[in-house]
Amino acid sequence: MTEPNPTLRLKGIVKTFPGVRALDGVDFDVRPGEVHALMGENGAGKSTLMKILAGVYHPDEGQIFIDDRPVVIRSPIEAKEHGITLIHQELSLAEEMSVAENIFLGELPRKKWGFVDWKTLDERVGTILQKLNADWGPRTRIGSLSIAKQQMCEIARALTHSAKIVVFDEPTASLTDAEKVVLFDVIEDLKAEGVGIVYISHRMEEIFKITDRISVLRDGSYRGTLNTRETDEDEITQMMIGRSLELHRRNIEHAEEGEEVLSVEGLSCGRLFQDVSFTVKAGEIVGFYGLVGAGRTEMAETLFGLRRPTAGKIRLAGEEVHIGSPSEAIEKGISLVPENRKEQGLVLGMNCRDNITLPQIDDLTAGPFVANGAEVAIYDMYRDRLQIKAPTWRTLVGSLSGGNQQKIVIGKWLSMKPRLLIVDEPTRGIDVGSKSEIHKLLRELAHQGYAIIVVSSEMPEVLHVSDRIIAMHNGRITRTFSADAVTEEDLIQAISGLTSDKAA
Amino acid sequence: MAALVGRLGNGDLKGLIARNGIFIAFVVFMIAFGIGVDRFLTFQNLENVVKTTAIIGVIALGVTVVVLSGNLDLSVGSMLSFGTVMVVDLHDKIGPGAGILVMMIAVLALGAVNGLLIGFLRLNSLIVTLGMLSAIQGLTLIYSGGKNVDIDPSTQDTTWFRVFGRGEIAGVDMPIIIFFALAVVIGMIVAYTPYGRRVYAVGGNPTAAVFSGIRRNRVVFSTYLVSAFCVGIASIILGSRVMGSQNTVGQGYELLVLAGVILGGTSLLGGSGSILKTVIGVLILGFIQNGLLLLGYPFFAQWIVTWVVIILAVWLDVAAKRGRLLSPIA
Amino acid sequence: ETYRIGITQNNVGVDSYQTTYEQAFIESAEADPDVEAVVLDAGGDVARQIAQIQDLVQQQVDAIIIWPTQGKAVVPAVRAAHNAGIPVVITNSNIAEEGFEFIKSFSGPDNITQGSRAAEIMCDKFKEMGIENEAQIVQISGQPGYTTAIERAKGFEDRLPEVCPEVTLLETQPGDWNREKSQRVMETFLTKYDDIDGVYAGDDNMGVGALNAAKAAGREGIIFVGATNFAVGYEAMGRGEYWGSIYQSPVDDAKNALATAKAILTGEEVPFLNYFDTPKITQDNMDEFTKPVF
Amino acid sequence: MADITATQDGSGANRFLHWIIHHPIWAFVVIVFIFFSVMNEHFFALGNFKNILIQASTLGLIALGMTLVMINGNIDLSVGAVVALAASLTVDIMGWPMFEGWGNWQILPGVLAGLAAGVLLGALNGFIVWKTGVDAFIVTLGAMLGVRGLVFVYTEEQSFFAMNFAYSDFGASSLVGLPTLALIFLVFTALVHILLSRTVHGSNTYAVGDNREAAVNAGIRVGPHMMINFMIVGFFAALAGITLSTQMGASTPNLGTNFELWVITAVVLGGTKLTGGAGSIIGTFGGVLAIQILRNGMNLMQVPAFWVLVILGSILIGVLFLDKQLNRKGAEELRL
Ligand SMILES: Nc1ncnc2c1ncn2[C@@H]1O[C@H](COP(=O)(O)OP(=O)(O)OP(=O)(O)O)[C@@H](O)[C@H]1O
Ligand SMILES: Nc1ncnc2c1ncn2[C@@H]1O[C@H](COP(=O)(O)OP(=O)(O)OP(=O)(O)O)[C@@H](O)[C@H]1O
Ligand SMILES: [Mg+2]
Ligand SMILES: [Mg+2]
Repeated sequence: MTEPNPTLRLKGIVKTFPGVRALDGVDFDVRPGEVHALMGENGAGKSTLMKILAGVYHPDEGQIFIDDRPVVIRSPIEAKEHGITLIHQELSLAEEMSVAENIFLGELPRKKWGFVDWKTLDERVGTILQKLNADWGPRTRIGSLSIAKQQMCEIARALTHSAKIVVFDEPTASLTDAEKVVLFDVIEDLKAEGVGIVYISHRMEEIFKITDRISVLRDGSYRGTLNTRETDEDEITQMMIGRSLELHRRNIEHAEEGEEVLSVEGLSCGRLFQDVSFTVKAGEIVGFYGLVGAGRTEMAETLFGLRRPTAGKIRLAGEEVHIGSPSEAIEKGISLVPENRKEQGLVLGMNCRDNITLPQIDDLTAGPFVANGAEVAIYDMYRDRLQIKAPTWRTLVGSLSGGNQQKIVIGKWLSMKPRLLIVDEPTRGIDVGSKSEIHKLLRELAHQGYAIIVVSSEMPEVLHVSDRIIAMHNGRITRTFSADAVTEEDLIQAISGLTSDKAA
Repeated sequence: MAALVGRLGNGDLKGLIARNGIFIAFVVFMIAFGIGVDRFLTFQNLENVVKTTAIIGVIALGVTVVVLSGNLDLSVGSMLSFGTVMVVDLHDKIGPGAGILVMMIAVLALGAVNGLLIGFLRLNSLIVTLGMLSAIQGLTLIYSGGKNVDIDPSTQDTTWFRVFGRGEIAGVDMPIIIFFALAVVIGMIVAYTPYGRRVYAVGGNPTAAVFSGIRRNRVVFSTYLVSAFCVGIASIILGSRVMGSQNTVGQGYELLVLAGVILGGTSLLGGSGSILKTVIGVLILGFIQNGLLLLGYPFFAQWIVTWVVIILAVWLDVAAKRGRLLSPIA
Repeated sequence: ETYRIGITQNNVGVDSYQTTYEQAFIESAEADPDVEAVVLDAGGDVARQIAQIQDLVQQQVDAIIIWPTQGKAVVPAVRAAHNAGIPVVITNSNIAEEGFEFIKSFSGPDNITQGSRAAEIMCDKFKEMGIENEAQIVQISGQPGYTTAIERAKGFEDRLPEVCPEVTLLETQPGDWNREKSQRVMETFLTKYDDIDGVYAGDDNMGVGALNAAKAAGREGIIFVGATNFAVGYEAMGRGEYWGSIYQSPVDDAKNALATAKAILTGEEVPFLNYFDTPKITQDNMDEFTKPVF
Repeated sequence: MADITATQDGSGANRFLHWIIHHPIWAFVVIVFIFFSVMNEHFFALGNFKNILIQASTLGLIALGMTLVMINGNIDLSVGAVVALAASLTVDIMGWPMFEGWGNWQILPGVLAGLAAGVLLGALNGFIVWKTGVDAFIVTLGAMLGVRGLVFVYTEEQSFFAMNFAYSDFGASSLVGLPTLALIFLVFTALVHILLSRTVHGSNTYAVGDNREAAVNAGIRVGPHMMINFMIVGFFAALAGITLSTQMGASTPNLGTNFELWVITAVVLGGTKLTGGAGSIIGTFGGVLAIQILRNGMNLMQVPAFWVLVILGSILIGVLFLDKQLNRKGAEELRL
C-alpha cells in the first residue's frame, strides 16, 4: 500500500514565549482523508502548534509544507487562503452577532456594492445547521446560546468552504454525547471528501473511535506518531507522561459518611429548575449528571448565592440559610468551581498566584498588607499538587494553556478548604494524567470529610468519582442512583427523561 | 527598538524593559529635553514643574484607582472647580479648618453619588460622570453665583491655609510633598493590600470577581470615594496656591488627568496599570508642557509637539510590552 | 405694551465679569416695567449661540442683544434676524464689519483702546522709573481665538512700540483667562528670564496669578498691568504690588446694552458705535474709583 | 447586523414594545417632546422643528461616523478639532484670489479641501491605531490637541469670513420644504444606517468591536477596516464643520470645542456600547435628537444657564436609568 503524499507537513517547528520553549523542533504531517490525533499533556504545545499553522503565531524556526510546497503563513487570512481552517479551543465568537454571521465571519457572501447577501447566507447556514441537528436558527444571537451550542456553531465553520486541512482543537470539551455524535458525523463527511483533519482531545475513547494516526507531544517536543489501530491507551499515556495510569477504575471505596452538610428541599428558580431536593453528607461525593440545559449549573449557582431561588429551602448542617451573594456563600463554607473558566473563573490579566488566592485574600494579611509569603506558599502547594505548568507565579493566567488555566481555578477553590465543594465540569480540557489526579484529589477530599457536588456531562467522570449520582432532566431531578447500583443504560434513560419513576 | 529587544536575548532584561517601557520613555525624554532646552534641568525648574503637576497628579492618583477597576471618571474637572470654589469661599466665612472639612464632605458626597449610580445601579460610568461633569459645573455656578472667589488679601500671607500650596518642608514645596506622600499611600494600598487586589480583580474580570466572592458594587463605589477624596486634596492645594478660584478652574482637567493615567500605561479597560506609572505619566505631561514653554514655542506648536510626544511615549511603552515595534493587528 | 428683548451671552460663569453683567442685566430689565427679557447663555460655543439666535427669531422677540462668542461667525445669524425684521444690538465685543449693515448698534467697551491704554500705563511707569530704554516685558494673553483676547493683545502690541520703542516684549503665552494657568506660565517665564520688568495680562485675574508667581519666586520690582479691573487687582494695587489696569464696569456694560435696545424699540436715535468709557486706573488715581464688585 | 429577534411572535403593539425596549432613547425622545409641547407655546411649531433638525445636524453628522468607530471598540476624540480645521480650510480657500473668477464654483475647492483634510486626519488616526497598537483613546486625545494646534497654525488665530454670501445662503436654504442642512443630515443618516446594517463592512464593524481576536482569527483585515471607519468619522466631522460654517458664513479656530464629549454622549445614549460590538444608527439618531430637543426646549423655556447644566446632567443619567429599568432580565437573572 503506498501512502498518499501528505497534504500538510510541519518540519522542525520551534516557538518560544517569554520564559517558555513551547515548541522544540516538532515534525508533523497530515494526509488527505485522514484524522490525525494530536495528543499531549496540558501545556505540551498542541494549541500553539495549531495556531502557528493558522497564522496566529509565527514560528521562530521550522518550515511548513502544503502539498509539498514550502509556504509561509503570516496571518489567519493567509492560512485561509491555503485552505486551513482552525476551530479554536477557546470560543472565538462575536457574542452580540447572529449565528449566521459568526459562522461566516470574515467570508460573508456579498452582492454588488458590498452588500451582504442575506438570502444566500441564510440558506447556507440553514443547510449547515440542519446537518448539525441544531434546534436554533441562523438569526439567533449567538451569545444567548449555551456554551455547547456555541461550540457547535464554532464547529460549523469547518463546513463553510472547502478546506484542505481542518483542525479541531478540543472540540468536545464542552459537548455532550448527543452533539459528539453529530460532530463525528461531520468529521466522517469531511474525511470522505479527502480533507485532512487534525483532532486534538484528551479523551481516549474519542481518539480511538475516530482517528487513524496519533502524534504525541511532550513538553514541546515531538515524541512520535503511531497508527491508532496498532496501539492502545497505555502506550499513548506512556508516551505522553512517561508512566502508566490506572484508568477508569470505578471507585468503590466509600469514605465514612458523616453529618449531613447540605440539604436542599424543593428548591426552584423560575423556569430554570424546579423542585430540586437532595442531601449531601460530609465525606460524600454526589454527582449530577444530565444533558446540557438540564439546569444543573443554575442549581449550583443558586447554592452559591448567584441566583435568588423562587421557592424552597437550603439547609447547611441542619440550619436553614439564605445565601444572598457569593461572599456569603464563601463565609458559610461553600466553594464553586464554575463552568466557564475564562468568564467566571479567572482574571486573565492577573498572575497565577493572585488568581488562586483571590477569594481568601482578606485572610492572608500581615498588618494591612497582603502576606506575600503565605500567598506564594499556597500557590506552590497547589502547583505541585495539581501539576500546574507555569514558568513562575508571576505568569499571567491568560498565557497558560487551557488545561492549566482550569487547574488554577480548581486550586483556587480547593485552597479555601470549604465544607461544601461544588465543582461544575471540573476536568473540562484537562489531560488524562491530571484528570485522574483531580479525581483522586476529589476522593481524598471526601475522605477528609468534605461534602462534594460534582456536576459533569461526562459519564465516565460521574461514574468514576461519585458515591451517589443524581440525574436531571429539564430542570427536574429524575432519578437518584447509588454508585454500586448504577448502570449506564439507566443513567442515559434518566437524563433523557424516558423514565419517570423516581427512586429515592 | 524591536531589534534592540530581540538582540538582548536575556529573558530577564527583556522582561525588565517590557515592564518599564514608560520609564525608559521618560528617561529618554528627559535627557533629550535636558540637552535641547536651556535651564530645563535646573533644580528650580524641576521643582516648579513637579509642584505645578502636583494638582493634576493628585487627581490622577484617584482616577487611576477608578480606571483600574474598569470605570472612568470624567467628573473630576468640574469637581475640582467645585471643591476649590468652596474651600476658598468658606475660608473667610467659617475659617480654613471648618472650610476644608465642609468641602471634603461635600466633595465626598458627590463622589458617593457617582459611586451609587455606577457601583450599585450599574449605570455606564462614562455617561454618568459626563452627566455629573455638567451637573457639578452647574452646582458650582449656583453656589458661587457665577462669581470668582478670593481669600481676603489681608490674610493671604498669614493664614495657615497657605501651607498647602505655598509652604515648604525642609526646602521642598508642600504640593510636592503632598503629591508624593499620597502617591506612596495610595500606591501601597493598590499594590499591597487586599483592597487593591480586589480593585484589580474587578477591573480585570468583574464576573470572575463576583464568582470569587468579591462585592463588586462596594469596590466600585469605594473607588469613586477615593477619586473624590483626591480631588478634595487637589482643591485644597489649588485654592491655597492661587488664594482664589474661578468656576471654570478645573475645566478640561478630566481629559488631561486621563491622558496622564493612560500615558503611564494603565489600561482603560481596567485591571492593569499602577500608581507609580501614573506618576510618571503626569510628570511626562508636565515636563512636556514646561519644556516647550521654556523653548518659547507658540502655544499651537506646543500642542502639536505634545500630540507627537504622547503617541511616541505610549507607543514605546506598548512596543516594549509586546516585544515588537508594530502591532500584530492584521 | 411690553417689549420682549432676548439676549444671548457669551459664557456666563466663566468669570465674574460676565456673571455680574448678567445680574445687572436681569436687574435692570426687572426694574423696567416695559421690558420682558429672555436671557440665554451660549456657554462660549459659537454653534450654540447661533442656535439660540435662531430660537429667539423663532419666538419672535422684539429685539435681540448679542454678546458674540465670535465676531465673524455670528454674522449670518445676525443677518437672518435682521431679515426677519428683528433689530439686533451687539454688546461687549463687536462683530465683524461685514455684519454692520445688519445691526442697529454696538454697545460696549473698545478692547483695542483698552490694550493701547495698558501699553501707555506701562510705558509711563517705565519712564517714571527711568528704565524705558532697557525694560523687558512678557505678556499673558486670554484664551486663544477669542475676540477680546485678540483685540487687547493687538491694541497693546501696536501701541507699545509707539510710546516706548526701546522696551522689548520677550514673549507672549496664553493664560486662558485662568489665574492658575497664568501663574504656571509666569513661573516658567521667571525660570527662563532673569530680568523681567513688566507683565501685561489680558485681565486682572490672570495678572494676579502672575503676581502670585513673582511673589513666590521672590522677584520684586516687576510692573504688573492688567485689564478689566477685578476686585483682586484693585486690592493688589492698594497694597502697592500691582501697578495698573483698565477700569471697566460690567454694570455699565449691561445697562448700556439694555438702554440701547430699548431706545431703538422706542424709536430714539442712538449712535452706531455706542462705546462706554474704560478709563486707566493705576495706584496713583485708584481713589477716584470704587472697588469693583467682582 | 441582521435584526436578531428572540421572539417571533407578536402583534404590532408587542413588536413596538419590543422595539422601544431595545431603543429606550426613543421613549425618552417622545417623553421630552410631549413635555415641551405642553409646557411651551413656541415649541410645537413647524419652524421650531426645522430649527431642531438644523441644529441637530452638526452633532448628528459626526455622531454617524462616531457610531461606526465606537462599535469598532475605538473612539475619536479629535472630531471637534477636525470640525474647526475643515471649516477654516473651506472658508479660507474659497476666498483665495485664484478662484475669484469661478463665481459660486469658488466654493467647491474649499469644500473639497475641507473634506479631504478630515478624511486624511481620520486616516492618520486610524493608521497610527493600526500600526502602533496604541489605544485609540490616547491617539485621538493627542490628535485633539495637535489638530487644534494645526488649526491655529493655519489660521494664525484669525477667524475667516465667507465673502461669497451664496455660502451662507446655502446654510439657510431649503429643499423640498426641508432645510437643506437637515436634509443632508437625514440622507446621510439613512446611508450610514444601510452601510451598517446591510453591508459586509457593517457586519465586520460589529465583529471587530465584539471580539477583535475572533475577527482576526476569522481573517478579517482588522487594521484597514478600522482605518476606513476612522476616515469615515473624519469625513463626517469635516462635513459637520462645513455645514456649521455655512450657518455662520465664517469659521473660527475655536469651533467645535467640546463637541467630542457631546457626540460621544449622544452615541452612548443611543445604545452603542463603549466597549464596542453593539449599537445602531437608529439609536444614535435618537440620542442626537434627545440632546437637541432638550437644549432647544430649555432655551425656549429660558431655564437659567446654571440650571441648564444641572438639568442636562441629571437627564443624561436619568436616561441611562430608564434604559436599565426597561432592560431588566427578571428574577431568574444571574446576580453579578
Ligand atoms: N501567548 C502566550 N504567551 C506566553 N506563553 C504561552 C502563550 N501561549 C501559550 N503559552 C505557553 O506555551 C505552552 C504551550 O501551550 P499550549 O496552549 O500550546 O498547550 P496545549 O498543549 O494546547 O495544552 P492544553 O491541553 O492545556 O490546551 C504552555 O506552557 C503555555 O503556558
Ligand atoms: N441562552 C439561554 N437562554 C434561555 N434559556 C437558557 C439559555 N441557556 C440555557 N437556558 C436554560 O437554562 C436551563 C439550564 O441551562 P444550562 O445549559 O446552563 O444547564 P446545565 O445543566 O448546567 O448544562 P451544562 O452544564 O451541561 O451546560 C435550561 O432550562 C435551559 O433551557
Ligand atoms: Mg490547548
Ligand atoms: Mg452546566
